[in-house]
This record gives sequence, C-alpha cells and structure tokens, in this order.
Amino acid sequence: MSGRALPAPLRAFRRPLGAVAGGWLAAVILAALFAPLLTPYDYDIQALKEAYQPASARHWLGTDEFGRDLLTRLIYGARTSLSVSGIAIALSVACGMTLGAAAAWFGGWFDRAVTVVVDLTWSFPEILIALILVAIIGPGTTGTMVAISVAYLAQFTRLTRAQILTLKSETFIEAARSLGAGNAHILFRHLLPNALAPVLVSAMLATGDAIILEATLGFFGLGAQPPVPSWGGMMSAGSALVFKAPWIIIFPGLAVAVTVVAINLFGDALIAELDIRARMRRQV
Amino acid sequence: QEAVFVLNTSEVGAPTYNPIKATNLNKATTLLFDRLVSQAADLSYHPWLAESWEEAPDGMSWTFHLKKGVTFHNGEPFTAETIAKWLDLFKGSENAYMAEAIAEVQVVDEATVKFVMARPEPNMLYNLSSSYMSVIEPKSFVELGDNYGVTEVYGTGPFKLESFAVGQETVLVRNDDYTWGSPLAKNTGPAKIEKLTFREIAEDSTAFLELKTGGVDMLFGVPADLLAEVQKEANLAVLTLPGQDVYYMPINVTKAPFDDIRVREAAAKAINQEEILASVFGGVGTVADTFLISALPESKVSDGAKIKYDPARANALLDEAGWVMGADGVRAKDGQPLQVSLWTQSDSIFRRLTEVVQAQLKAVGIAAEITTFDSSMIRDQYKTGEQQLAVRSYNWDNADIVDWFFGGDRLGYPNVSMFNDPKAEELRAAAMTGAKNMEERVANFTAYHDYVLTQFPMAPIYQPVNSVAYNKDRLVMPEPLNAADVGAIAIMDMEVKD
Amino acid sequence: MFSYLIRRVLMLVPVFFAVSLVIFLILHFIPGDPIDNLLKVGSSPQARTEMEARYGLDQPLPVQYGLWLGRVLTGDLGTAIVARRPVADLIAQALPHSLRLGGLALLFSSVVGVGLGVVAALNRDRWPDRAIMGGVLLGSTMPGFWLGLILMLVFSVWLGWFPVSGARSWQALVLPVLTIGLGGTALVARITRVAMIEAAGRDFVLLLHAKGLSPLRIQLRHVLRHALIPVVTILALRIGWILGGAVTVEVVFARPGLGTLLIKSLSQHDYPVVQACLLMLAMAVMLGTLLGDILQAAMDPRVRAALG
Amino acid sequence: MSALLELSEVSVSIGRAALLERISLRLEPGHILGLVGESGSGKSLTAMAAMGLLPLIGGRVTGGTVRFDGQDIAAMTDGQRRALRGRRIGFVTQNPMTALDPVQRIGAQIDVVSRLHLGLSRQAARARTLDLLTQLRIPEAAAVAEAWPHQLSGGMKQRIVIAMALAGDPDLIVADEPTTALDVTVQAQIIQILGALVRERGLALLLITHDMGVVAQICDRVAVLYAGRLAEENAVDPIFAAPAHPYTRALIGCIPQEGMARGSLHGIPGAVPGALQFPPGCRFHPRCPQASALCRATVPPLTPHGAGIAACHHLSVEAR
Amino acid sequence: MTPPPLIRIEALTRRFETGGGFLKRPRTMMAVQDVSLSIARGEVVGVVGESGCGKSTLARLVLRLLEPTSGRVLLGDSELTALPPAALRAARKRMAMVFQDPYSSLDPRYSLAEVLAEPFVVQRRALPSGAVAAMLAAVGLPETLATSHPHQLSGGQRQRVGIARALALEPEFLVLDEPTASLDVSIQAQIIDLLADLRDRLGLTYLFISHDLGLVRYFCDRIVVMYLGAVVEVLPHADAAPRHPYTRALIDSGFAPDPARRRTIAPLTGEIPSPFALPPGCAFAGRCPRATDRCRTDRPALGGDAAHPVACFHPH
Ligand SMILES: Nc1ncnc2c1ncn2[C@@H]1O[C@H](COP(=O)(O)OP(=O)(O)OP(=O)(O)O)[C@@H](O)[C@H]1O
Ligand SMILES: Nc1ncnc2c1ncn2[C@@H]1O[C@H](COP(=O)(O)OP(=O)(O)OP(=O)(O)O)[C@@H](O)[C@H]1O
Ligand SMILES: [Mg+2]
Ligand SMILES: [Mg+2]
Ligand code: NI
Repeated sequence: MSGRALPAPLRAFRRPLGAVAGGWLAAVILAALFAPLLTPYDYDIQALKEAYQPASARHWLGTDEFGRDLLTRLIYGARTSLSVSGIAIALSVACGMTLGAAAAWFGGWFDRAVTVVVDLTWSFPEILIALILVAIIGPGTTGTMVAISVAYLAQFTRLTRAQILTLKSETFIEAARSLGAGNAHILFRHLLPNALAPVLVSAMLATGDAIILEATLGFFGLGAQPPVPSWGGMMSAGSALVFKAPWIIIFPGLAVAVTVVAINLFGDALIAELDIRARMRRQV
Repeated sequence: QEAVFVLNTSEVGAPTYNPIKATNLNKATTLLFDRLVSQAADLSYHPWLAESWEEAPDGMSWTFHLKKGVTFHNGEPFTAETIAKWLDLFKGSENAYMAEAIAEVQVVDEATVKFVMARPEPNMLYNLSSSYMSVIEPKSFVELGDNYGVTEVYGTGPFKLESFAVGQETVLVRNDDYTWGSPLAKNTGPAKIEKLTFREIAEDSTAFLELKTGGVDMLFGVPADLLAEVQKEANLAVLTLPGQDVYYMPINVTKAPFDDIRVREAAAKAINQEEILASVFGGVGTVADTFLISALPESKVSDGAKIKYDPARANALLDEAGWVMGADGVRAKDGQPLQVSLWTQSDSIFRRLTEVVQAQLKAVGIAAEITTFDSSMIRDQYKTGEQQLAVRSYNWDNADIVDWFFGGDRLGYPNVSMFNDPKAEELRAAAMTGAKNMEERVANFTAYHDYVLTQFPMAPIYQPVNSVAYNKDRLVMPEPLNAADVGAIAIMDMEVKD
Repeated sequence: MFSYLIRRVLMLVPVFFAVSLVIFLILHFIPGDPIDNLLKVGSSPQARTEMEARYGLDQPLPVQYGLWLGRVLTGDLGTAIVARRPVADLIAQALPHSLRLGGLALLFSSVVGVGLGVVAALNRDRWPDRAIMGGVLLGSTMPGFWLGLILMLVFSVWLGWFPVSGARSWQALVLPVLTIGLGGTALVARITRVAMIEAAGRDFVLLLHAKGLSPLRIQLRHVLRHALIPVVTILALRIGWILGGAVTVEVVFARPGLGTLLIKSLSQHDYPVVQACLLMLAMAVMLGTLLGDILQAAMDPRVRAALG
Repeated sequence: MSALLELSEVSVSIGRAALLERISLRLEPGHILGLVGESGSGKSLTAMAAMGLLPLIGGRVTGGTVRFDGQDIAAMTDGQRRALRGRRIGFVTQNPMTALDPVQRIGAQIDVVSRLHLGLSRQAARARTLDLLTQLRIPEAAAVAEAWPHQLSGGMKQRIVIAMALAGDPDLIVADEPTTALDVTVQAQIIQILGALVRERGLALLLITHDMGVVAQICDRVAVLYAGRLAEENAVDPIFAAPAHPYTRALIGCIPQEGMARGSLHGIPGAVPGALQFPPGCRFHPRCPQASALCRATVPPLTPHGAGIAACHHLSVEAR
Repeated sequence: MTPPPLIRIEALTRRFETGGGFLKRPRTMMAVQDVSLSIARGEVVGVVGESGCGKSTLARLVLRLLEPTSGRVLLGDSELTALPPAALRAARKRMAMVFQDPYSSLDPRYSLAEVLAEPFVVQRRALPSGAVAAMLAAVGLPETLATSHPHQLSGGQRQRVGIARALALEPEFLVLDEPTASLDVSIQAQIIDLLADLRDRLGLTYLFISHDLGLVRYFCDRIVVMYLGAVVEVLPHADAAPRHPYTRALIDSGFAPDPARRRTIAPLTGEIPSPFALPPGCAFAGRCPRATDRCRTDRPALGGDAAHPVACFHPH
C-alpha cells in the first residue's frame, strides 16, 4: 500500500465521491471563514423595502423577510451551523474519549456504571436530550453547543470504550507490557492513538448529524438568536413563509442536506481509505 | 353538524377553563359559560342571563333580574343564590379586581339579585360581559377545586365540555336544553352546530394549511402575512373585525439602564411604527401610539403623551444620559456597552417583529439581544422579573387593561414592565375606584393612561385588525355579525353546510 | 433460559432505582423552580413557604425522593403544578398518541428498511444498491421538520390525500409516520445491508452454496436471519426513540405526545410531569433493552448458551 | 479409467488479478489427489473452480475447462450446477468452527442436503442423517442432531461437515484443508475417516492441504501449486522419493523429521509473491537455489516427467 | 555441582473465573495446574500440548504478564512473582517474549523503526545510533524496511520483527509462544533456523511453546508435555521414548512426509473433557487406551524417574 504518503484526512480525496464531497465541504468551510470577503452585503442590516425578493442578479438567492441577502445569510449561517456543531462534537469527542477510555481501562464498577448510564442515554433520541438541556441551560449558541455535545457524548463514550476494550486484548499491548511498558505508555502510545481513527471518523459523521440537530434546535427557536443567522434558524423563520417566499426555507434546507450528504460521503470514503470499516461498525 | 375551529395562537396553551382563576382563557370559554350581560358590535350592553337591570342613581347599587328556567350542565338551577355564591369566589382570586367594587350581594328573591357597591363602578357592565365573569356553577366549582375547568366544567352555556387536552384540543358538544341565548343572536338556542372542536395549533402556517385543505373550518386569528394567501383561495373568506390587540414593547423600569427614564424614552422613540406596519404587517391595521386601542375614548390622551417615532430625540436623550455612540454603532457609558435583553415568544410573527425592533434599536445605538421563549412558557418567564425589553401583545377592549398591565401589585406578570410609581398608583386608584359614572371613569382613565405613557414603561407599536378566516363551503356566517368578534353570539347563528 | 429471564428482569430493579434517582436529582439541580412560576413577584416569603409545603418541596431532598418514589411505586404520579391536573391524566393523554405514532413508525421503518437493505445487499455495488443507499442517505440528512413540511405540502396541500395535522383520524397518522419512519428507514436499511453483506461473507454461507441450495434461499433463509440479529438488537435498544423521538414531528403536525408534553413541562419547570415523562421514557428504554436481550437470545443459541 | 474431475488448463481471475494459470488436474473415482502449496498459492481457488463456486467470490474462469464426469461445468445452467453441488460433489471446508450455521440445529443442516437432492421426506432425511453420524463414529447421534453447533468440539464439527458432504451420496469430495484448524490427535482421526470413506465407498477425494505429512499418509497422487501455477504433478511415491521440481523438494525439506539434526532445517528463502507481483519467467525463480537466466526470462512449460508432469527448466538435470 | 537454573517455576497454578454476573456464579477453570520446571542457562525447553491446554497461560505466568493464583517464578535469584512494579520493569530487560500471532503483535500504527525503538523508550534508555539497522540485520531484514509499517510486511517478516524486538534489550531468556504456528512450513523453517542461530550466537535460553511435537523434538533439548493444564511428562531429550500414553498418541498422530512410512492410524477416541468440569481421576483417562478404573478415580502425580518424570499409573 502506498497510502502512507498522504495524511489520513486527505486520503479520502483519492476516491471520486470522496473528492466531490470533500470539495463541497472545503468550499463551505472556506466560505464560512472568509464570509465578509465574499459578499458585499451584511447579514444583519435590514432593508425592509427589499424584502421577499426572489433570486435575481443582485441577490443570487433572493432576499428574506427583512430584505437581507439570502446568500449572505447562508454563508454566515454556515459559520454558525458549522462552528456550533463542530465545536460541540469536538467537546463531545474529548469528553467521550476520556470517559470511554477510563471506563475500559479501569473496568469494574466504574465501567459498569458508565456503561449503564451511557447505554441509557444512548437509547434516548439526541433531539430530546438536546431539547432538555437547552431548556435547562437556556437558549443561545452556548446552550446549543453544550446540549449537542452532551447529546452525542454517549455515542463517543461507547465507541471509545469498545475500541479500547478490543485493543486491550490485542497482542501488541501484551507485547508492550512484556517489554516493561507502564500504564501511561500503553494508554497514550498504543490504545488511544489506535482508537483515534474510528472515533475521529465517526466524529466527522456525527458532525453531519449535529448540523441537523442544530437546525432542529433552531427550528424550535432555541439555537443562535437573531439576527445571527444559522441554517436552522433561517429554516424556522422560513417555515411560516413557505407560501409567500419558499426560497427562504428551501435554500437553507438544501444547504443542510447537501452538506450532510457530503460529510457522509466523505466519511465513507475515509473509512474505505483508512480500511477501518470493520472497526467502525456504525450503529447510528 | 360538526365544525373544527383553530384558536388564535395567543390562546394556545391556556391551561384551564376556570374563569375565576385563569389569566388566559381561550375562545371556547365563551361557549361553555354564559354571562349576565352581552355586548353588541357597537359596544352597547344587552341582556343575557340577566333579563334587565337597574343602577341606582348614585351608582352605589345594581339590581339584576335574572332569566328563569336556566340550568347548568350538571342540572343545578341558575338562581340569585348562584350569583351570590359565584361572586363570593372571586375574593382573593387572580381576577378579584373584576368584582372588587361589589361590597355585598343581596338575594332579593329567586330571580332577583342586588349588588351593594363599595364604590360606584361605571365599568360594571363591561366586567359582567367579559369572559372572566362567565357564570360558573359554584357547588361543583368548590368541590372540584383545581380540577374545575381542567377535567370537568359546568356552566350554563350552549355547549358542554366533552374533552380537554391542554395545548391540543377541546371538544364541545351541544347543550340540547339551551334556550336562553343572548338576544343579540337570532337563535337563542339550542345551537345549530352539534359538536365543536377547538384545536390549538402553534404553527400559523400549519393552521393555514389545515384551513386551506379543509381540515378545519375556521381560524380565529390569521396573521397579517398569511392574509394574502387566504385571500387567494376561492373557498376561503376573511372576516375583518375591529382589532382588540395591541403590540407593544414593555420596558422593565427596574432594570438598568431602563431605570433611567431618558433611556426608556429613547428606546420607546426609537421604534418606527410606520415601518413595522408596512414591512411586517403588510400595511394591514394601524400604528399604535398609545397603550389602548384607538376605539376606546381613554386612548385620546394629550399629544405630548403619545409615543411616536423620533430618532433625533432618542439619540439626544441617550447622549444626555451619558451613553456615547461607539465606533461599532453601539453606545457605551463608563466602558459598559448599551446592551440589553429583548425577549419574545416563538410564534413566527413575534420573532419577525422582534427582529425589526432589534434593528431599530440598533439604529440609535442600543444593542438588543433576542431571547426566544416558547409562547406557552413566556408568562412564567416574566414572573422572574429578569426581562429588560420584550415584545408582546394583548387583546382587550377596555381601559382597565392599563391597570392590569401597570398595576403596582402585579409585578412580573402581568406587569411585565415592573412599573410601580406612586403617582401612577394614585391615578390608578382614582381610575379604578374613584369614578361615579362613565364620564368620570373615562376622564380618570385618560389621565392615568396619559401619565403612564409619560413614564415610558413601554412603547406601543401596532394595532392589528382582527382577521377571522373561514371556509365558505362549510360555514354559513350570520349576517350581520351582531358582536365585536366571533364568539358565542356568532356561533349560535352559525351553520355548517353538509 | 428461564432463570436468565428472571435474572434479567431482577437486574432492572437496581437500574430502575438508579434511573429514578438520577431523574429526581437532575431536576432538582436545574436552576429555577416551579414555585417561582406560581408566585407573583414580590409575594411574601410566607406565601412561598405555604406553596412549597403544599407541593412537598419544603422537605429535605432524600425525603422528597422517598415520598415521590413511594408514590410512583404505588402508581401515583402526583399532580402537575402548572398544568394543575393529575400527571397520570396528562400521560394517559399523551402516551397512546406516542405509542401509536412511534409504533407505526417503527413498523414502517423496520419493514421498509429491512426490505431496502436486503435488496441493496443482494445487488451490492450495482445500481439498485447505489440508488437505494443514495436515497436512504438523502432521506436521513433532511431535518425532520423540513421533511414533514415538504410531505405536508405535497400530500396534503397539493394532492389533498391526508389531513395536514392533528391526531383525529388514522389518515392523520400517515404523514407523521412517514416523516419519522423515513429517518429510521435509513438506519435500518444501512444496518441491514452491512449485516447482510457481512453475514454473506461468512464461511458457513460458502458451505450452504456448496450444498447446492439456491442463492435466494440462502440469502433469505440464512443470511437474512443472521443479519436480523444486529438489526433487531439495535432497534430494541433504541426503543426510546419511539416515544421521544417524534418531538419535532409532533410540533410540525400539531400532534399530542410524550415528547411535546415533556418539553413543555420542562420549560415550565413542572417537575412532577417532567419526572413522570422521563420515567416513562426510561422505563421504555429499559424494557427495550430487555426485549433486545430476549430477542437476541431467542434468535441466537450462542447467546442463550453464554447466558446459561 | 475415465476421470471424474478434470481440469484442463484452467485459468482464473478475480478482478484484474490473474490468480490461476493453466491448471490441469485429473481425479479418478476411488482416488485421492492431494493439492499442496504454500498459503496463497491458489489451492482454494482451484477447489472453488472445481465446484463452480467462483462467482461467489467474484472470480471467473478465464480459460480452460472444468469437466465433471465428462461434462463441461461452464456449459451447464445454474440449476444444473446446483444439482451437482451437494449431490455429486461434497465440500469440506478448512475451519469447522465457522463452517456451520450457528443458528440452526446440526440435524437440520445435514437433513437439508438429502431432502433437497435425494428428495427424501423429513423423517427419511433425519434417519439418513443419524445413520451418517453413526458411520462417522459420532456417539449419541440423535442428541448431536438436536444440538447447536457451538455445543460441539472442533473435531466433532468437522465430522458434521463431512457428514453434510456425504449426505447427498456424492461421487467426489473436495476437502479444503479439512484438518488445518484441528489438533494433531483430532487430525489423525479425520484423516483416518476420510481415507476409510474413499476406500469403502469408492469416492474420489480432492484433498487440499499444506501438510506434506498428510499427503504422504493418504494421497495417491499429488499436485504441487506455486503462485497460481502447477509446479509438479505425480504419484505420491515419486514425489517424495525423487521430487522433480526444486520447489517440491524444498517444501519437503522444510518439515522437521525424526532424527534430524538441529540446524539442518533451512526453509525456503523469501515468500510467496502476491498476485499482482508475480515475477516473470518461472515464478519460483527468486527463491530457487538453481535459478538461471533462463528461469528469470521464460516460463517453464509443463513437461511429462515419469508418471507425472513438472514445470522446471532444470528437469532434465533433476531427472537423472 | 550443576550451575543454578536460570528460571525456576515452582508449583505454578492459575485459575480463571468466567461467565460470572448478576446473581450468577462464575465458572472456575484451571488453566495451569501445579506446574514446576527449571530451565538451565542456554537450554531450550519445549512445551507441547493441544489447543487450550494452558501453554500460553503458562508463558504469560512465567513472564508475569499474568498473576498466578499460586506458586512462584524465579529468574536467577529474584522472585519475579513477588517483585514490585519498578523492579519488575527492570527485570523485564532480562526476558522477552515472541508471540504466536505476528499479525496482531505489532502496533499497526508504528513503523518498524518505532517498533524496535519501543523497548528502549519504555525502559528509558537511549537508543544507540544504528541500533535499528543492526537489529533488522540480526533477523535478516533489510534496513530499508525501517520506515515501513507492519501491514506492508509478510507474516514471516513480521515474525522476524517480533523476534528483533524481543532481542532489543539483549535478554537472557526468551519465551517463544508458538512463534511459527500461523506461518507456512517454508517460513517456519526460516524462523526456526534463525532462532537456532541466535541462540548459538547470543547464548540465549528459550522456553519454546508449540503444538507441533515434531517441531519441538527437532528444536528442543527437553520437552514438557501438557494436557489440560497439567504437565503429564517431561522428555529429557528429543529422542527419548515417550512413556505417557498421551505423548505416545501425539507422536503417533504426526505423519512423516514419507509415503514409505504410512501407518494404519489408531486414532484416539472419546472427547476432550471440558476444562470447567475435569473428571476426578486422570484427565486423559477418557481417551486413553490403557486406562483402568484407578485412572478414573485417582489423579496420577508427576513422578517416577526425576530425569524423565511422567504422570501415569501405566506408563509405557
Ligand atoms: N476474493 C478474492 N479477491 C482477491 N484475491 C483473492 C481472493 N481470494 C483469493 N485471492 C488471492 O488469490 C490467491 C490464491 O488464494 P487461495 O485462497 O486460493 O490460496 P490458498 O492456496 O488456498 O491459500 P491458503 O493456504 O492460505 O488457504 C492469493 O494471492 C489471494 O490473495
Ligand atoms: N484471560 C482469560 N480468562 C479466562 N480464561 C482464559 C483466559 N486466558 C486463557 N483462558 C483459558 O485458559 C485455557 C488455556 O488457554 P491458553 O491460551 O493458555 O491455551 P493454549 O494452550 O495456549 O492454547 P492454544 O494452543 O490455542 O494457544 C483455555 O481454555 C482458555 O480459554
Ligand atoms: Mg485456502
Ligand atoms: Mg496459545
Ligand atoms: Ni391577554
């Protein structure tokens, strides 16, 4: 195999579907990063006289109910949606890996307790967990982020735990022990690095789900608060205007769907490239 | 004959049909209960459960002659005794103010009752015609306690409660014994429709789709932005009634920086009502520049008290109060940015309105951060008193709503502005209890209203018209509609086509 | 096997207590308090104490927990503070809707999902596979409320086949079931496909071919049977989704249900209702895991043997 | 005697990889043909080709013919091929642990063969199954028939697999490393059973193994595969007594034997090349001590050698 | 006087409990039962037995990768089974293990250079320059492989890497747990060749585990035969005539690659008893052609000739 030449995340680009999906994702991320450079409009300045315009040369995707450029808001919305779900999942992965690794490592009652709690929460729909948490924390970006990360905690804890447990029985761990390796060495030099790839790939796939979750929270009016745009918030606002100005809900919906499909395709390509299908055993 | 109506989104989630304890009642209440007095479209008062009445010249007593042969849904008779027990229940309740002026209820005979007044109450008939003074059956009311209005309800109304799932739907069935309808309706009973379902649909667009596809027969409130869509449909008709709503922005006078009246005034005058009318409400309805609907005489306050868009004044006031405009367009004082919270409820029209308000505040340098609450819970949130600014609306057609929303004893909710001003309390007492007749009452309330406006505990925004949309192919609306809105009177005459 | 069942059921007892404790504690550490909602601003502390005494909130936490648990065990879920009615009534109103919607959605997504998964696996890497998996992926990436709205537009508004919202007839169930079901279908189809392909690669399948059995019979009678083991297990595990997963759909279609009840009560800090809802969901989940284990044992003799 | 199974110049590819090249084998009734070679040399593929099962793993015959009892397998319909499998050709796989359907009872898995191919009723099939199990010296056959696979030991399972192969009363058994996963004592048992079957029933057995000891013990003829090509084919005695191909010789030399001095075992340097890295010329040449320029450049043809054939440029030298 | 043995194993026993759970009693099983053995410096001791008889467990116990239920292991003078963690780590420099499965015994994320550097890292020793190349060369691998990862190697190459890693810290004692079981005979011969060569060059001591009696007899000085956790016979040298019926059966079951030496096979009958429910007497009694009633009730102890002990009432 010659794959070692490319860093792992880039290897998915070697498959046609992976390249297309990766291209879209890169474009979305770049657009979100350089949003102010890409569009002459502001996301929050209202021009009420220009409200409800369909797509035109001036406003490529039309304007919303406040006369704001929809494309601009979509691009800024990508910022919110991607960063909220991205950060939330990163948080979730960090906590989930720690928890899962600790459970697998220490075993005993701690492991059993973690397993029971995690299995129980894993059995609840993420949206319900997130809604409960947002109700507790209060609406807004931070609340959404925390809620999403807790909602996915169980998934990563489970996955990490399972990974570490299988890895723990691998002979190379025993081999390291036979050389005199201590716990820290085994955990940080063998177990975690090996568990990382599947966890990261599933984190990436979960980011797609988190975008949908963020959009759904936005639909309940609980995500980013106006005028900051998020895809979910835009759809939520647009749902009441679906007859009057369907483009207001259609474009953010498309953005979500296409991006999430792209994430999934890219993830699949990555799984195939990294040859970790057996270890992924996606349950979601 | 069956019909399905959709309640106004502002009534969604009303937890009970207990008129004495509730602060939020939905339309179905008016069909479960009758009132002593009915009010016509021209706001004149007409008999209902009371066949006639006399007011003593000094206003210190009222005598009501009651209809005979009226029974409650549970078979209990409706008599003078009932009235005495009923009014007694108001003491200490949420809606005590409704009957506060009545010192004593004397049962003259089976069908005659006399209210001995503590003070003259020019608003007596209005109160008696409001749904909060729906006549309940006192025996079951006491027995059922908190369950009254939730699991069981007994009134004298043209419909009986079959089932009530809070937030979902209420099913009413016809009271076949009903013969005592208001004379304002052609039909005094029983009703023509046999079964009525009131659905609560939080999403305006869903409700509209239901109407459009024939899933429901009538929407009690059509949001302005859907009006055009309704009008496009051949099978739908819109009934435009005088509005009783006012959209406004309460300002919490206890929370800095709004403890400074200059900042309050600035915020109030930053609101461009015309722009909102045009852009959010499509030009339907009128702007509001006082707290009361313009149909009320008490809304004729002095010109100076009217709150109108005046950005120059708003900016000047903020400058004066020491809030200096920053480079980012947000004012600041002592390094603190002028950042405030702006609460709203999740219904789409509120969200849209609030977003425009936010932009308008920003235009004078006030950065408002929106927090959206579910409409069913926002009242509870106000009770915490944590709000600074909010966008809300009320629906009432009497000046005493000023007392309700700005009375110093109702801080939090309904007094969202937390307004508690000694002078206002004085004026309020005069308005609520000091008038001997209607003229005095109007004068007192106008003064009270006028003063409240000058303290800027809120900014008036918009007065809609009341648009009721219904399916022409299904419903026959009575002509003319002898009431200010589509309620018990209209429904008595309403028919369902098969 | 029978002793395993008993053991398995008994095992739920400590889990139930743990879960109930967690639910109780979470709610009591949430900022905010239902009394706040019931009291007027500026009411006397005395009014507050009275109110607290009325709802038993003045007792120490362990006592409150004990009382609550005791009542729950005798079937009394208490009275809703804000909604002012027996919690059991609220649950009784919501649960049948949730069960009907969730059950049908589960049925739909299992049947259709397994079907699609099988067709995809049988045509692995050919166009039916690609088409199914692509469609399923697309279906699962559309937010539920958006999908619901679109379905509503197409089937209720344009075609007029089904009512737009509500829970008044079986027709009203079709679109919500579809909306939830499509999401679940994606999951089931994906697991089924992978499980089928994995099972088809096992040694014993080769031997079945070598025995001269027809390929279709091998796929449907043997491979599918294996593939169903993980599918059924995961479905049973995620039974919580049946009851709570429909919140968005319930909102869009204005349907009553446990999800909406929970969310609303939560926002009103109506503890007794929230506790009861969570307990219902947790119990459903526990029963789901139990069911999953039982089904797995029923379907797989190796599991039975391991359980003893 | 006419051949029961005959592969002539069979080539097999999976995807782009040409994995087998011109393999020719002949197996007569009552005979045991051993197929040996290192891992990856193509033994299993040959078996799959013989059974017509290649499409199952995505492979195809790209040249040559496989004949069973004189009939070209490629010319048959799917149904005909299926009627052959299980009925006339029994199959025994390498790993008995995974060869049985874990969620079906033992008896049912055997019954199905005779029901399908011999048209037996349920009861008759079960009776036949019990009879077979008893013949294979399985104690308490009735209980075993009702057992689940996981309740049996490896040796027992392998006997069940053999019973399954016999249930259709076949003429040929293809056994792909039937003893590799088993302990030596159990291996001895299985080999003994297989040998007895051939003797008693006049079956033909294609025995795939990498164990030269097993080959020496029961085979009549031996085919040696290397990297997808036939290296040598001959009767068992000459193969061991005077191996023609250096690979055969090396393979035999790898097995420690009684009385061998320590240090006299040398193995074969290097490793079997992967399917995409076959060297030109003789594929064994990189590991062959006698490799010459000729070996590196040209493919040695299969030439008759004694009673068999071999493919090596140095044959003439070796023959002497 | 003979020199003191390098390794002394005394009455080593290991019990496993499995399948326990809520309200469920775990099942106990003796994986290794009362094994005693001394290995002299430079000696190659072989352990043979069928799958599951406890060979790997014994290997782990000897290196204290697994804690014994009872018994002790001494490496030279130090009692391995009693060493505190720090001392144990230091002692690990003196011994090493080569594992059965070359596919899972190397971390897939490590390059060969990293694999070979790991012993130095965990022992906190500096890696001498050129050491990786030297180690690769010692096991006959080209230096160019240093940057490759395990998945790029063949099984034989991987096993060579495993051996190189075991030798990295220049141990005296090596446990080889079926190092060739998953390899082709041609590769097995290479590895055995290499091991023999290394032993001669470095004066190593081996505990060589295998299920292949022929291989053990070829490679080892002394042979321990295990059956269901217990030692049934110790052959003093490769050509010693077996005395235990089980050893005999093992030898008889192996086939020589020589058609001239075909035999009629008299395979063992009966089933191997479950390790969870060992019979009271001799564990082999159920399959033994020589078993008597006594064998079924009493358990024979390892005894008799100290140089060639056997646990049987009726040895050959
Ligand atoms: N499904 C497949 N796809 C691609 N290549 C394959 C497939 N099956 C086998 N091969 C390749 O074909 C070659 C021969 O494989 P085969 O299984 O016949 O070897 P074998 O001699 O049976 O080996 P073993 O002793 O390990 O069973 C190997 O190089 C292998 O990698
Ligand atoms: N960690 C463990 N927990 C429970 N049982 C174990 C454990 N490790 C080994 N065993 C059991 O102990 C017995 C002996 O296992 P061991 O691995 O030592 O056998 P072995 O002789 O090395 O077998 P093989 O030849 O298959 O490698 C087996 O039955 C095994 O199932
Ligand atoms: Mg093979
Ligand atoms: Mg082992
Ligand atoms: Ni109101």
